[in-house]
Amino acid sequence: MSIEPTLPAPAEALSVPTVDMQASIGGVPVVSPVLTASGCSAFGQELDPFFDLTSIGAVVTKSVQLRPRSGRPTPRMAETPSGMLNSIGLQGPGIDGLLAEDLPWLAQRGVRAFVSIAGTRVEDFAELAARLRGVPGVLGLEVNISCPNVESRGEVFACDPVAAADVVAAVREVADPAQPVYAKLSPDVTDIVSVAAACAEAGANGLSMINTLLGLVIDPDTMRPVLGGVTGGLSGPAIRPVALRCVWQVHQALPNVPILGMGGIRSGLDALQFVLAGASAVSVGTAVFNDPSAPARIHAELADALGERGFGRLADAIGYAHRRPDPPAGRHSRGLQ
Amino acid sequence: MSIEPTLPAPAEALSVPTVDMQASIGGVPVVSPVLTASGCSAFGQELDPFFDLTSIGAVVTKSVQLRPRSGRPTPRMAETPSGMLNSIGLQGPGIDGLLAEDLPWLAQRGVRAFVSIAGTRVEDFAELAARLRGVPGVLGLEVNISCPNVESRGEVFACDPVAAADVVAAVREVADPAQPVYAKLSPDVTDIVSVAAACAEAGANGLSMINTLLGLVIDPDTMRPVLGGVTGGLSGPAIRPVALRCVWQVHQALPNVPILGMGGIRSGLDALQFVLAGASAVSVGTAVFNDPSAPARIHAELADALGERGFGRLADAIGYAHRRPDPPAGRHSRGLQ
Amino acid sequence: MAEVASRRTMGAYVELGFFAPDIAEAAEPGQFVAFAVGGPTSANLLRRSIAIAGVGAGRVHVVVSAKGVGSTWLAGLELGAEVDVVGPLGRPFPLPPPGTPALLVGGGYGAAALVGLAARLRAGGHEVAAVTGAASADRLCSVPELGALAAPFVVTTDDGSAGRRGWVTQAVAELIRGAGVVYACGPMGMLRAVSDQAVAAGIPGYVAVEESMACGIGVCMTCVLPVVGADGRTRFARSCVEGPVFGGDRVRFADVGTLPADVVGADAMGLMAAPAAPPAAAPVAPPPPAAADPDHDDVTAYIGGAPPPPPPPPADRPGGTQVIRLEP
Amino acid sequence: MAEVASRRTMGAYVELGFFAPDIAEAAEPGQFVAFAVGGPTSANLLRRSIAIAGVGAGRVHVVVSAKGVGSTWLAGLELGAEVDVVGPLGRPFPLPPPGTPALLVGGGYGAAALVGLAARLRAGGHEVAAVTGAASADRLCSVPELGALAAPFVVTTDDGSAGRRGWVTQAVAELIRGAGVVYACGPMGMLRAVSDQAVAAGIPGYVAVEESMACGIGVCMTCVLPVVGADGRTRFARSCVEGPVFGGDRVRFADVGTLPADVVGADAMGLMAAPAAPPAAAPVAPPPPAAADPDHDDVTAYIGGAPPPPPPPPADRPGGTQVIRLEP
Ligand SMILES: Cc1cc2nc3c(=O)[nH]c(=O)nc-3n(C[C@H](O)[C@H](O)[C@H](O)COP(=O)(O)OP(=O)(O)OC[C@H]3O[C@@H](n4cnc5c(N)ncnc54)[C@H](O)[C@@H]3O)c2cc1C
Ligand SMILES: Cc1cc2nc3c(=O)[nH]c(=O)nc-3n(C[C@H](O)[C@H](O)[C@H](O)COP(=O)(O)OP(=O)(O)OC[C@H]3O[C@@H](n4cnc5c(N)ncnc54)[C@H](O)[C@@H]3O)c2cc1C
Ligand SMILES: Cc1cc2nc3c(=O)[nH]c(=O)nc-3n(C[C@H](O)[C@H](O)[C@H](O)COP(=O)(O)O)c2cc1C
Ligand SMILES: Cc1cc2nc3c(=O)[nH]c(=O)nc-3n(C[C@H](O)[C@H](O)[C@H](O)COP(=O)(O)O)c2cc1C
Ligand code: FES
Ligand code: FES
Repeated sequence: MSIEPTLPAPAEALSVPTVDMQASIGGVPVVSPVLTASGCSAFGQELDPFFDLTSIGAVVTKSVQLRPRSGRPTPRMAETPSGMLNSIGLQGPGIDGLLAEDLPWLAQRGVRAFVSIAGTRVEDFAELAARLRGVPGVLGLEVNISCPNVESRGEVFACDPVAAADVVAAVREVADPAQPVYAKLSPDVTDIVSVAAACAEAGANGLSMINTLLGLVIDPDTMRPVLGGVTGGLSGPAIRPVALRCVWQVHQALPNVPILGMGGIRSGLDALQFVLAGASAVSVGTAVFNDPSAPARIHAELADALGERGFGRLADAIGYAHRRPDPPAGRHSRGLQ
Repeated sequence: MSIEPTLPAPAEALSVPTVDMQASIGGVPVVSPVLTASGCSAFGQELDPFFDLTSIGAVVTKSVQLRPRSGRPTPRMAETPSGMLNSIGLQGPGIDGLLAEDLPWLAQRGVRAFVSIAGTRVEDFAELAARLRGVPGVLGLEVNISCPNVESRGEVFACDPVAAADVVAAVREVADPAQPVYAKLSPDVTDIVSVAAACAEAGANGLSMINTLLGLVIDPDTMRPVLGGVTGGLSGPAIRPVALRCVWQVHQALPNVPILGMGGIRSGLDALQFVLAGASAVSVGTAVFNDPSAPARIHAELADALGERGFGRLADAIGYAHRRPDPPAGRHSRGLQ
Repeated sequence: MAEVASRRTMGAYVELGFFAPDIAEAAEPGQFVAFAVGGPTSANLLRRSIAIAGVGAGRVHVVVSAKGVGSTWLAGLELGAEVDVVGPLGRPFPLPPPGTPALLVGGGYGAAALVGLAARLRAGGHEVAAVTGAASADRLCSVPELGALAAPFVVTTDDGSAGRRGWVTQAVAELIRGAGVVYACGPMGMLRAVSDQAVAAGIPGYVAVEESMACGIGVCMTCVLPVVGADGRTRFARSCVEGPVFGGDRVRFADVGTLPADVVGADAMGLMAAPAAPPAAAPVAPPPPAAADPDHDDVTAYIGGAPPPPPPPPADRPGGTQVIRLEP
Repeated sequence: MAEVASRRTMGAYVELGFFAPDIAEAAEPGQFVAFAVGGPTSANLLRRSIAIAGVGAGRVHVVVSAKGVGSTWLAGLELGAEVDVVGPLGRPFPLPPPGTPALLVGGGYGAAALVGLAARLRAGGHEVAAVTGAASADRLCSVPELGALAAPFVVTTDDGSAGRRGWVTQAVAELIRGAGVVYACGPMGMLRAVSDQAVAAGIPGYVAVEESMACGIGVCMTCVLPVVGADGRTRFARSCVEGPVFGGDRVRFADVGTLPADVVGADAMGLMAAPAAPPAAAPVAPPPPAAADPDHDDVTAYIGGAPPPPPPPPADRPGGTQVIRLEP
């Protein structure tokens, strides 16, 4: 491919880390706490010209289902203030295509794949997990339960603690024991802690949070919803405060459950907020559309930010905001800065 | 007050409407479908230098409780991408102060007040409604049920259809029959339609939606949550797609229940989206902080936008996006525009 | 970051030249660049894709039509401003075999993307004819540049304010007889009409499409079109990396914005009705591991690298299109 | 929109002058303006409050310290740029009775807000002394302007890179004996210290505080501080409309950022524990309808309009401050 980004090549940008950035995904060590986000980096190949894919924790692949899917009709996106809506409809090659082409490509290059799986029945998820057992390069499974459950009038699995736990238990049972299983939670619930607890109880090795928020935009010209799918998923910096709140609440309630934090991360300081709130690793999604080298840049920025704050290891910063005493009152200093 | 805004004086900016902008709040006619949003215009006085308060539908007052409240410690706000978090904690004079000072000020000037009431017990709400019976200038009541319910371990009324309906029924029972009662819904629920339906069933004359989303920001310097209250409410254009989705869903399910739409409205075209999605009136909140004359400006812009689209009356545009057939495929026209 | 090195208003458009030697060096006609818009405080996260209108002296030129917030911001950039740009992106126009006379058809600012192609074709010894049209004179673009490179060269406007009154298709109907290949860039309706004309004339036609793009680099799947592959099956192809240039006969223009039932994977989309096993009508055959990815490589002629075997003529397309091998 | 009419770098700061005759005409020393930042595509919705550093010839001058995204954007504005500004906002410094010698104390860019005040006092025949300090020489501000208006005039820096090495409070300790009123603008710690010095000297001290403001016009309640009212009770007062200038002895500096139990309405904040009836300790007396709103009018000396009766000395404040009536 003839892509020649003018953005700084991140391989060089990675400063020699004085901070120990080793992270863990459900107990499996990874070189960086920064991952891509499902659906925002396809299967990794297209980002190869922009940065060294082995320098990040993993490529989280686009959610795959059993069969190839066309996805929804266009328009599939709408830009929104500091974010975007998408209604891709999980276009993808299906598990066969993934196993035949995309995972081998990543494995050959030594890139870790955190494989996102999706389905509309509990058995679909289990079958996908079974197909992925022992596949080289597969770091673990992210279970995208923000999918409609055909057995429950299309209610989304992630919106019901019982349905969510059913999926997680089924996947954990058949999945490769060496592959950690993360449940990916939706913020569109009254009580995210109860869904998180149910998933953890069901055997999830960690939680990915958050998926997009359900949103809608109307085109003032056509006077119809912009998206072919009417509603879509809201992502990007706009949702960051909601994502951080979810991570905070769940880490507070379940301090021992690893969290892969995401939602609007665009800089190392954004990632730092997630780590301080309790995430042990982060995914970078929509920001990649703005800056294709964002994951590697954010790794470098996060390392710098941790070092500047006196952390020797990433691990020490995880959940630190919960432990830190309140700062002294009076935050603004005028003039004498 | 010596405020001299350099923004265009909205009284002049209001173009003579060729579109009939008369709107209705639960059956009560108002001159404009544009209102302020609770907590974003105090009790109206401070906006008086910026535009003619009688030219908008109503001033929605800061939620009032039975007793004066100090509100939370500072910091009470954090700017976020295309939005902000607040944790004011309902600072206010209490119902006595409101009745003694703020409502008379508005009534004297002929400004309509849509009074937002809040409490932590069902009886609080009912008592407030009783105190507001027959008060001059009170257009109606907006019931802020995004408050923790002391009788249910602090769970927010708006998060439970039963608790929400209890409040609405109690208020509707004692409120002045001439004052429409709107329930203000929270988007932080798994199923907003069920809460909306419960409120309508309980006698709500309309629904205000949406209140803020629960969010959190961590200060990278102090490494603690920015807000004194830890979490806060996210508002502004960032949440507009979520608000529109809520309005769309509820209007789809309950087409006869009037909706006061809000969440990130900053321009006439934003307001138009809410109207097309099913709102019969709109509130302008955070945008006032950016442009104190926003409500009057948005009224004018909405009138223009409706006129340009061939609507003779605002009323014809309400919910229009649900009725309109899909536009022909192929949206982009390159060059030959 | 690239510096804006030139700026001029051209009717309704603004032409910007920015200094980006790497992009200028690598760019091929038909490719595009993607600009971040709004500066460091921007609420607009998504890059705007803009066709490359020409390169030279380390500069890349683009023609911007100020429409919404992003293009208005770009069109307002001053000389010396720094802009964040990624490129070149997408697949370029495939070049025809030696000696093939070419007809270039531009609509509105779409004509800009043809200037580099015209120059490349002329340098390769091809005869180049061109037609460019717009709603009105101020929406014409790159007329002097194309006029210097193409003969015959016909200008049309809908309102007759410049050149002939009417649509480009009228001029195309006259000129297509002398052409062995057609290239078009412009609005969707024009691409479709010109494509039909090329099919009717039995010559290859290449179109550069313009779909909403969230990423521009192939990772998001927002920019898809129904495109017929070499195997005769229709897939949703990403216009950013598999396009923006497609064989015009391969694009199912009438179905853009819909979900045709025969698109690969459409059968899996029926949420509630989806049966547990894939229906017999659409068996899921695992793709042969060693073969070229049919999702990626068959929707347009292959440019650069080792050429794949020439695609068989699509069995299920009307018009009996003659597919010729185009050398890079 | 107002046009940037002048721009100069002053050490670590940028001074901007913009053309806004209405604001210039109405502004009083101590007031501020609020700028929208980031232009039309901005993700930053909230205005930035900036003290007015001076007015003249239809222009308003401000001194900006580039810190975060908004102030950096402001500091980067070029000559001729258009900026969206609202003002003048807030209550100005109250002027002292004729003949009262004044001491002005600035910290960092806070000194800028005192220039207009110094000029006004001098024009009113007051003796004006001034002290200004900063961390280092580049963070000093308005030194020539204050030097021309005030005598004695002492400059201090923490690192000794300009003027005396040390804090402004040392110089204040020397100069306060000759003063009948103190005015201060600068960081919170400095305001508190200077305020304490004024209380100890038995003279009124006025401070211009700087709290995070979402609206700047009094409608949002984000910018509050615990301020002791004329009735001796503490309320959360809005620094945008009841301030930014407060009587220094009225601000409970030590409690900023906390919720002191004796703040009016604090008793209603305990969510779970709140009894059905208000506790006896904090009876809710409905305010007398005809009286001035104690929430709004008693926290600082009254400026403009009909003056309210002089507030009684606060009973519960240490230091036995002598409150004098200051005429507008
Ligand atoms: C391959 C390609 C080449 C292009 N070449 C040019 C060019 O040479 N000159 C030029 O002026 N424009 C070109 N465009 C369109 C350009 O990318 C902008 O999208 C368009 O100018 C409108 O953007 P906006 O920010 O002004 O509008 P907005 O309404 O703010 O855009 C909102 C979102 O919709 C997308 N969008 C809106 N209109 C279009 C459109 N017509 N095509 C694609 N996406 C759209 C935007 O990219 C953005 O993500 C091209 C687009 C593509 C895909
Ligand atoms: C009455 C008043 C007068 C001021 N006068 C000046 C002045 O003369 N010169 C000057 O450079 N600045 C002044 N400030 C501070 C100024 O308003 C900006 O907030 C500050 O420059 C930082 O903004 P930012 O966008 O760069 O930082 P960001 O970190 O992006 O700001 C984020 C949010 O926090 C708020 N915030 C951050 N720091 C401060 C602060 N120190 N004070 C208040 N709010 C803050 C911002 O307003 C914004 O809403 C004044 C503030 C107030 C309230
Ligand atoms: C275009 C697009 C496609 C996405 N596809 C998927 C998907 O297939 N599976 C999934 O679990 N999440 C998907 N997501 C959600 C992201 O993985 C992520 O949870 C969300 O976007 C929030 O992170 P961000 O703000 O960094 O993008 C998608 C997001 C976008 C923007
Ligand atoms: C500072 C602030 C204070 C608010 N206070 C209240 C309140 O007292 N009662 C209430 O019902 N909503 C309150 N809201 C929510 C708004 O009324 C509105 O529902 C929400 O902000 C979304 O609209 P917006 O994006 O236009 O601001 C407040 C919002 C803000 C930003
Ligand atoms: S724009 Fe993202 S795949 Fe084409
Ligand atoms: S900043 Fe909104 S009340 Fe002061």
